[in-house]
Amino acid sequence: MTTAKSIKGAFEAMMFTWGEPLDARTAGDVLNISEKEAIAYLEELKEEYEKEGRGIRIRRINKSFQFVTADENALYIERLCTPVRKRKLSQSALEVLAIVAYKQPVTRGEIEAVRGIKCDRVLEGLARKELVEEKGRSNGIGRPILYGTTDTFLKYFGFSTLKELPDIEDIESLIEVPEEYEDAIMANQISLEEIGSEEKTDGEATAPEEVQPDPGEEGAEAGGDAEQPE
Amino acid sequence: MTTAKSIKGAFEAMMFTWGEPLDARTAGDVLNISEKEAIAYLEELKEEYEKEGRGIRIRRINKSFQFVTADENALYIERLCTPVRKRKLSQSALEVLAIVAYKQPVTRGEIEAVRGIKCDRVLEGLARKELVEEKGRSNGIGRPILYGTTDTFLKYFGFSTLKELPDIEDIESLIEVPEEYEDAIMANQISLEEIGSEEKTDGEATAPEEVQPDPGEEGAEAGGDAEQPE
Amino acid sequence: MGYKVRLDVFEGPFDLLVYLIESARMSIYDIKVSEITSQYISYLEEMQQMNVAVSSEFMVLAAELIDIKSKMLLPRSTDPEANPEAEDPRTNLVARILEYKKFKIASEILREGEIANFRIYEKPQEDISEYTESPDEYLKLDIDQFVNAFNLFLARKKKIEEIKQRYERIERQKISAEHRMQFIQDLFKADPHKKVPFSEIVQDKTDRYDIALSFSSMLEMIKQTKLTAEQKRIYGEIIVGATEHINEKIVAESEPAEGGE
Repeated sequence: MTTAKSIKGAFEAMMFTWGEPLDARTAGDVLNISEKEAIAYLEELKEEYEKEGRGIRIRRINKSFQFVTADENALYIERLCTPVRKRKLSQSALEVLAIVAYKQPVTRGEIEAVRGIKCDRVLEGLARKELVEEKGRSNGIGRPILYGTTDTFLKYFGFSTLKELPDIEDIESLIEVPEEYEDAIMANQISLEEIGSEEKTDGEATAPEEVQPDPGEEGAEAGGDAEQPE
Repeated sequence: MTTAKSIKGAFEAMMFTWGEPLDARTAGDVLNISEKEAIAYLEELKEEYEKEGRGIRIRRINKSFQFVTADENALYIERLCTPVRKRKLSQSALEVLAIVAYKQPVTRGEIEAVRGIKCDRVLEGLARKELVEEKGRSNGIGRPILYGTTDTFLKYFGFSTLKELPDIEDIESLIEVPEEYEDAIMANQISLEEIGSEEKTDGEATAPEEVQPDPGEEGAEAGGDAEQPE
Repeated sequence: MGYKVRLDVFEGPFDLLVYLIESARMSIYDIKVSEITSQYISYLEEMQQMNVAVSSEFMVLAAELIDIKSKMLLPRSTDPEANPEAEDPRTNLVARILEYKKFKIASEILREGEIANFRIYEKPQEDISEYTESPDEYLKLDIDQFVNAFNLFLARKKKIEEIKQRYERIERQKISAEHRMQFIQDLFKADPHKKVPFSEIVQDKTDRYDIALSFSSMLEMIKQTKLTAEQKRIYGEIIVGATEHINEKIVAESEPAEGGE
């Protein structure tokens, strides 16, 4: 057990058996190699599977690695075994999550200031789903809890690290265009509005708390009853 | 979805999520190909995994196929999955281990002479944990077993040889408790005036086990230490 | 405009406001406050008529809009003193709307990721019960612990040695106390009336054993009424004197000496 091939083979077997994301340090310990070395081997493996276009791939979440199916095979898997229906997060949950993701560590008060509405129950729900967690306490008055996102959050949205979140400054510049481009903004807003209103009338109008999946969207035929398996 | 690559990819993903042996006919149905074709593709896949020496392989059972881990990785999977329960050695086990470590090869009788207490069961436990082992027999009466430490013992401390243990000379000289050491303590602790202090003698007479009364002090009481709690 | 949308689909007052602004094809940077305020309020009223609970946050924003609307009616720029920070009464509102929109867009990006990720499947963990049922007993041992344990043992061993030595010394003392008493007796031979500080009785002041031996010998002689001793203050020097019995024969140890003093 010293060749790169046999180390990678051991990691494949371990990831396969483990099912859940396998921590590189834990995996490395088994083979008496450092976390850093383990990550290097696992990254190599990940690339191999991608390059060979295999039906299964390796997903990285921070320093953990997991075998998953390639997304192009979703249809066949669904045909084969009607997997557990996935339920989308509600719009309010997503908004709170977006604020937590970009502003973390952030207090509930700060989130509520952005949204103009209370969000204690939404935060509770996100914490229960392990998408957010307490990251400590602010030094402000009352020492409010600071929230941040979890590894489950990364996994849920398909990010390997928080660095993969789309740059929020781009979003900002997209909105804050100087006066002379106002017409362009307006045009942009019209299209946004159209998408938004369609979504609202079709999808969200009937879903009070948890949002019903939009028809026609992948994995959404599912409907909204089954709990998201996590 | 017509290339061999994509069909094989679909089969990989299906086998992966299915878990149980996947029937070639069922798999073929999903892709609208015959059982025979499905078997051919699955066999090809199976060979690929073997040829590439992957850590996971495909096992065929009649006309069903299943992902399994490669035999050579059994040990790593066992290491990964076996939960670790950390245990500590008891004080007596540590003592016996220390005596064995520094005085080896040593008989049980010699250990007991140093500790003034029986240690057959402690030795047994250490042997079971592979920290000490029999190193032969003494030439003494009854030819008692000689004990020594094992490689496992060294491994625990990350030593390559016994020489790396903290200096044995210091420790051995301490066992003898030289008189001058004792006198130095006494000189520090007593002053002429204290002798006359009744309080002092009273205090020491009831001193707990840890604080041993000094011999000189005791002598002052002229045999009064008969009831001294020990 | 027909708002055939229920209030509860809006994620909050900003969500509704943004919806109204965009529906009216208005620029966020130039909100027609009067128009949007009346739309916003009539929307809330409509909801109340339909017996939909309107949360207080929606009302707070309504009040803010009315406030801005009224400020808009005042001649601006002519009176910068009144509100020097935000010359345009809408400035703060616009900033908040933009901040909200930013995260609204971010949430849409997250939604895309969520949906894309629904296409990826995991597998459950293999059955590893055969391993989990027999946990490895890993010994937690480090060299410091080992050495500490050994030192503890050594300390105890030393204690035992001390006890042994003490008993040996008590034995020795029984012999030498006689000599020490003889020595004290000799001190008073020339002058039985002199006073001797205890420290003079001690021959080797650095030896604690000698100090203790002298002390016990003195006590013994007091007991045998050969000596008197007085101490003026606690911890003070003990002054020893002789009695008329000083020259009587030395007895190694008087019988009822068991309990010490």
